[in-house]
Amino acid sequence: MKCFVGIDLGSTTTKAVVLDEDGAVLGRGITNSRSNYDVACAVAKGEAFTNVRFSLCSRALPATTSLDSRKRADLIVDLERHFRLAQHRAQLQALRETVEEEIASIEKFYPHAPVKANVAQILDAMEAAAEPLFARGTARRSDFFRDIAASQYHREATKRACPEKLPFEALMAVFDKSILRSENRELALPFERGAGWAIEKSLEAAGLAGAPEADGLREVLRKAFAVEIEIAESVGTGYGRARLPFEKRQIRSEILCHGLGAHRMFAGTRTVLDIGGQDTKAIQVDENGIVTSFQMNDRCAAGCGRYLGYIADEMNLGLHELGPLAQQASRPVRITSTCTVFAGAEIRDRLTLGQKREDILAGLHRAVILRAMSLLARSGGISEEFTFTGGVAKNVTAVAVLRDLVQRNYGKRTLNISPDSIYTGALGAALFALRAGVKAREEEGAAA
Amino acid sequence: MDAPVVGESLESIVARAEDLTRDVRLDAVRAWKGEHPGKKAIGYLPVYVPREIIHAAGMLPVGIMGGGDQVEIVKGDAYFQSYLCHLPRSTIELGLDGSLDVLDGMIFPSTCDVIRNLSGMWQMLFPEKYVRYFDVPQDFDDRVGGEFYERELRSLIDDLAGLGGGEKVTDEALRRSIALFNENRAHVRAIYAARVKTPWLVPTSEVYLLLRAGNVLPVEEHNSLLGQYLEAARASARRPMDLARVALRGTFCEQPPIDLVRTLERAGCCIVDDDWVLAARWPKDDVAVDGDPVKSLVSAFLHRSPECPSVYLAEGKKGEALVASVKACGAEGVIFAAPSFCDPALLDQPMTQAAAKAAGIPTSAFLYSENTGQFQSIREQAGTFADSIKLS
Amino acid sequence: MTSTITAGIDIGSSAMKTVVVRHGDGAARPAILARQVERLRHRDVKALVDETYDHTLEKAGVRRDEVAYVATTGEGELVSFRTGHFYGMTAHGRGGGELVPEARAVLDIGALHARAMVVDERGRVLRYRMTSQCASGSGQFLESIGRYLGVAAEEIGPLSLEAEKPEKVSSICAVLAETDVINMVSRGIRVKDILKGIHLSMAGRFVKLLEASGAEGTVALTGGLAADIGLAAALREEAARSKASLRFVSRPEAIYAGALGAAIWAHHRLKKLAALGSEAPSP
Amino acid sequence: MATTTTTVEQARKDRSQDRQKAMLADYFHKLAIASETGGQTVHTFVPGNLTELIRSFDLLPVLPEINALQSGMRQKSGEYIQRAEKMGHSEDVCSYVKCDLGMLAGGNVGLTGEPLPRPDLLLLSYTGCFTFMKWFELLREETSAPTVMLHVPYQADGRITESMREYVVKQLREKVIPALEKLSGKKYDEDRLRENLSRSAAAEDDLVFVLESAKRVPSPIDAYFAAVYYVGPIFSAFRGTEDAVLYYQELREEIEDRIERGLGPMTPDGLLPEEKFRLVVEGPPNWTHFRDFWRMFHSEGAVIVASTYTKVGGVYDDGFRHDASRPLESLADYCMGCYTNRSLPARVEMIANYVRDYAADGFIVHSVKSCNSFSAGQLLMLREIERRTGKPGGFFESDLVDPRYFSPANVKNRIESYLQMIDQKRAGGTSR
Repeated sequence: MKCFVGIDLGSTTTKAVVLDEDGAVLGRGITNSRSNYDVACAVAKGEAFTNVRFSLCSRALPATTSLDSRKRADLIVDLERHFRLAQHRAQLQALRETVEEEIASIEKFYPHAPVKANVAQILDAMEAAAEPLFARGTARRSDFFRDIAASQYHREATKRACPEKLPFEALMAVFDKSILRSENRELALPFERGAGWAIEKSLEAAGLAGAPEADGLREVLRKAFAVEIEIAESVGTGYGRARLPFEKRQIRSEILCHGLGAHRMFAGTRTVLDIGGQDTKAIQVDENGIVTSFQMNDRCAAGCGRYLGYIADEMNLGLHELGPLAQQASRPVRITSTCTVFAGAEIRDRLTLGQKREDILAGLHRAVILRAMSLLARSGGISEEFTFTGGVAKNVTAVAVLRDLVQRNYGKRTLNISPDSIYTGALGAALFALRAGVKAREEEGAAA
Repeated sequence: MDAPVVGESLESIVARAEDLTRDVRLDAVRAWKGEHPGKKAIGYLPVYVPREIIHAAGMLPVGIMGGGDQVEIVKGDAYFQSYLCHLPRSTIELGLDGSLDVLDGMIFPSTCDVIRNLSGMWQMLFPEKYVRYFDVPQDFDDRVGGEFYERELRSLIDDLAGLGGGEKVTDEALRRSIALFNENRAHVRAIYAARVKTPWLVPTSEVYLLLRAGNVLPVEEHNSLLGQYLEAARASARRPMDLARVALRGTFCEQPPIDLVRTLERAGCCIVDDDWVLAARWPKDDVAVDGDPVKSLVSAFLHRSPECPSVYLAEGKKGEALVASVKACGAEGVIFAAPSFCDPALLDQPMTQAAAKAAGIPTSAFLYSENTGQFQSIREQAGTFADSIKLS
Repeated sequence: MTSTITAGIDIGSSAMKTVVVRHGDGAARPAILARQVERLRHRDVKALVDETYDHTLEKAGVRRDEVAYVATTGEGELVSFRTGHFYGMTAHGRGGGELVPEARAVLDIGALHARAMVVDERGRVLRYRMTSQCASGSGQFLESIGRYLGVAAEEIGPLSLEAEKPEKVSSICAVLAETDVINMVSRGIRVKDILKGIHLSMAGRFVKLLEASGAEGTVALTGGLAADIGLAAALREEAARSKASLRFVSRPEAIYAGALGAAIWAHHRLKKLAALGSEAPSP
Repeated sequence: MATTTTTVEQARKDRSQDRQKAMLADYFHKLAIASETGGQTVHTFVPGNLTELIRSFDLLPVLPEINALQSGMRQKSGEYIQRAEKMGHSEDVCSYVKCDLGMLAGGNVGLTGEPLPRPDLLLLSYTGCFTFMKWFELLREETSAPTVMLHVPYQADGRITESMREYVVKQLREKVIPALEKLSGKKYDEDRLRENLSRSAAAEDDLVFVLESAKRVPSPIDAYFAAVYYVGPIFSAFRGTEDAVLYYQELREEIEDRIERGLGPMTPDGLLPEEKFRLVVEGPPNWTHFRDFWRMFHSEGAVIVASTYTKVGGVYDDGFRHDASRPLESLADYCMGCYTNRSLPARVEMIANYVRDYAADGFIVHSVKSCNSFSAGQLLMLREIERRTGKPGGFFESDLVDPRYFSPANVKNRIESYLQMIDQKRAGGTSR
């Protein structure tokens, strides 16, 4: 089948959205950005196509009558989590292999410490923790292997480390050195160990393995995974767009993409706020999603998404956990500096002053939103309707603070937030790709 | 001898001063207007503003020095790039959120490019208000700069009379006002003298609050507050402490947050000389009350203004004045605390610092802004500076 | 002969350092009995402080009650059992002077700040300069970049020494600088050249600090990055480039300078207190 | 074909450019040998410079601003600024000042590679910018040269009052002229001043013609990047000279010729093939990446049709001319009329008119960290002008000569987005 792809290569995450010929969203994929843009791009695309497969699966299922809708939904959920588990194991394996290659270069700095043995045990522990991580209904700290692995490894390393005998930094050094290289490896996940295995497991989980309709289901699912997908056109955007393997005509500024993407998600949108990893954008669009004015933060990235990332890292929390924790604040502190790199110092400083973690977090969130408010004001204020996009739009506290400040400064406004808000830029890019495709076809038509 | 009878307790006086310092929304001014129906209040920014004239016009001069660390900047940053100082953004914030509505006009003296341009922004944002950019001469010759300044003062007098609610300033009224502000400056000088002699009796942070209180108080009230304070402070049982005596420079416009001043004291620095709230402290001594009062103000400005980065130094070298006052107050070192992005203060610094160095006076420098909330590195620096003075 | 034992604990933003020192009376130089450094990186500092302190005392063969004065510097509040606190540069100046007696200047390169100090023969700070509030070119920055490039802290120095075409990082903001670095990698610039580039831009700032503070001659390097041979080399290059008469010396104990300085001032205070007839509050 | 026009074009164009080059080279050489030839120099600033008066005493004006921006273009400023910061100057302050002081400390070598003279007099004509005052206070400390202050009052209410004029004229009479007499040992000769002033007026007429030629569609010139060169002589030491008169005649002829042949502007990469965007620019350029910055526009077919920076050394398109019949008064009015000495409402008015009169698609505010006089309030100006003209404004930040504050990727990203926005707006319908 023909499809149109939009890729948003951001400074922290890379997103891909796939549209079918009617502009309907077929799939979305995301991965953490890395120094190798092509890999990041490929992984995001791969994730999106996997996602396409699952939606093809659920589209295909109804063909078999025997399952009611709930059962079908469960089956897809099981299918997906088993596939993720298979993926996770493959990534762990890749990490293990990388560690074996790298460990010598670290060990030589700690000749008397049993680094190798302990790292092996840590990896075993992570292996053991894999299955429960993907059990039904477990919330994961992050969707990215790097984050999951990092926190598991850190926990295990802290347990094992002891001064002199087994230095903590020796264990961490091994991880730091290996994780990125292992991330950039081609994942060896043949169908039989990946999708094929996931199909079997999900059938088992649904208690259908031996059932008469099992073969039918197998057939349907395997077909869905086998469908041929052809990319008719793709457009790239985002910070790294200049480095994407695309030609100039296939590249659009993220401002335009976010404007169009937000318009597609909420047709009434007139103002868009996007808080990305290292820049915050305030965009005004007209009734067609065409940008009429915009403002971006100046050359210092203070108060951008990355800021919250550093804070999560500093407090050893998952990005997802920040918002909820800050919600528990009783008396938020006022934070004036939003310099990302100093955030850590400020937190430690305030913790030693005896201030509560959640109160500090609330203050930090407020600081981020305040900077966004000034950009919004610069770009011409907030008009009805107002759409909030980017990773930070998932953060409950950020959203709550934003609601409050908008209400107090601009009065009643509809605040749109899509669960897929992080894909806004990629969606806009995909729409540009679709347009280009349509245009091309018209021209062909005209030529003929 | 018997201890003097103290009217109010020291604590309550200082507490009142702190409330007035934190009164960025000008409740005190609203109260004053309530008690004086039909009277007008005129705001002014640092530095050189002839408060006597506003007072003589029957109006309340109100010192506007930004929002300190209390005002949350929501709209203000929309008007200023990150590389500009903080005072104008909090001032705009206060203007936009209505806190300054109680003022009938604003005077922007020629202190720097930012405050100068702020006057134009005010014209655009608040067209219904009286906005005056008050140019002060950089030529200090009575016949040249003096004549220009006199024309400026007289046109200000006409403006105020034109505002309604104001009276056309008579020489008599102006002389009365000058006398009152002479008294005010005398009180301030007395407090600083006491600080030099017995620093532990009049802590820096208290004096700072007392001065700031004058921004929103009628001069008559401020005079009595200052009088009461010094009396109460002298009578207090505070014991001497081993602190490093330092002079502070760079705070002539954007004011340091009170917690910064306290941080310096905690870090072991006793500030015996400074350049904050300068609008309330020039000219350095009494303005003549005889003769033409406008001309007296002119010559007071031309010849008796304290040195500050926003006035041109016609002759002599930069920093001579600093060295002189350091010697006068027996400071052991100088701390240059300039607001971030303050061109006048920061461009002056190398010159004044060199002068101090040449005179063998140790110096230390750091940046702040009116809403600085993190004092860790400032504490480290001030502490090290105090240590090094004390360990010498 | 009587001797006094003091401890110094320096809690920085990325590591805590502990030293136990014996001071003989008279001219004898203080002797370091034991020392210990622990990276913080998300660990519970308060717990770590106790664990490490006891571990260090154990190495020194000293009981807690034998320590006359526990002096802190940096985030001293985290040490519940401290006797007294000294400010960062006071401590580093003294420690640097102790480690490199001929030095009249100390460059302390910590995780967030670099401080250039001019000291007298007693290691007392005369003048200093500190890096400004933006953290690009700080140790923290180098550490996270190292992590990003998959280079262990220990390897950064040696790698940087091998650089042929160093690529300078222009950005002032550390976050944007990080992105610059990512771009460099994607442009195929070699890791060693990137690291050297970062070392050079850091060194440039530090030499500027030293010159601005009026430092001359021998400079004692202290703090976490003092051991980074790549940075030391970059410092020499930059000093030569700006024709500054600076000679950099880094001792293996450099990372303990703050803790050491605190421990030595502690001894100084003890004598003062004794003279005043009062004694130090027992730890 | 295009290539041949380009080369022909080059040939034509080079005449006025060569003349300017020669004028500069000759002048800087004069300055270099001043000490031997007994020539005396007066350091002063571009806005409100009193070149006609200075030259009427046969004194040589030196303009540190010009030196600073040329150091920027020659990639020297970074080093100079670092040096100044070592000398204790803050990262926060004006980079022109630091560049100049750093250059002085490093032997004061100018663009021709020859050393610049130390000042015999610092003429602090303090127009539109407080930092000028600090600048010369610092230079005075460095060189202990005599200093004379000319305080130019600010046009806060958008007009020049009699009191302001009287004040400036009095300072000219009683302070500046005596100082120049003392230095040169010559008496003030008003007739010579008048001659200089009438030559200025002639050159000013031609300059205005050139700048206003950009009202044509397509525009024959770039009124910002290229115009920086056009205003060179009249902003620097040449106003009131015969050289300047000739230069501007020649330049005018060249532009008239371009108009006749319907040619667009010249760029460093040759003739601009197609005018896609017409823009007005507020704010000075960045000098360290001047060509890259220019390329970011012309490579997208964007032409600057009007700019405020080309008015910092004097506003002439509002009809003001130096006037021999009232010499000191017109010098006073000139000083007070310079762009940065005008109130923000007046600046908004001016730019809004440019957007209208030059049929611009939008306007750009290039906000430089160094210049508070320009930058403070620009964000309000941006909104006000958008409101008045209905045209989109773009806002980019960098600096004058501090290379650390120009991040090409960053600026390019914004310019691209801005132009794509205008483009999409014009193509309006195509989106659904």
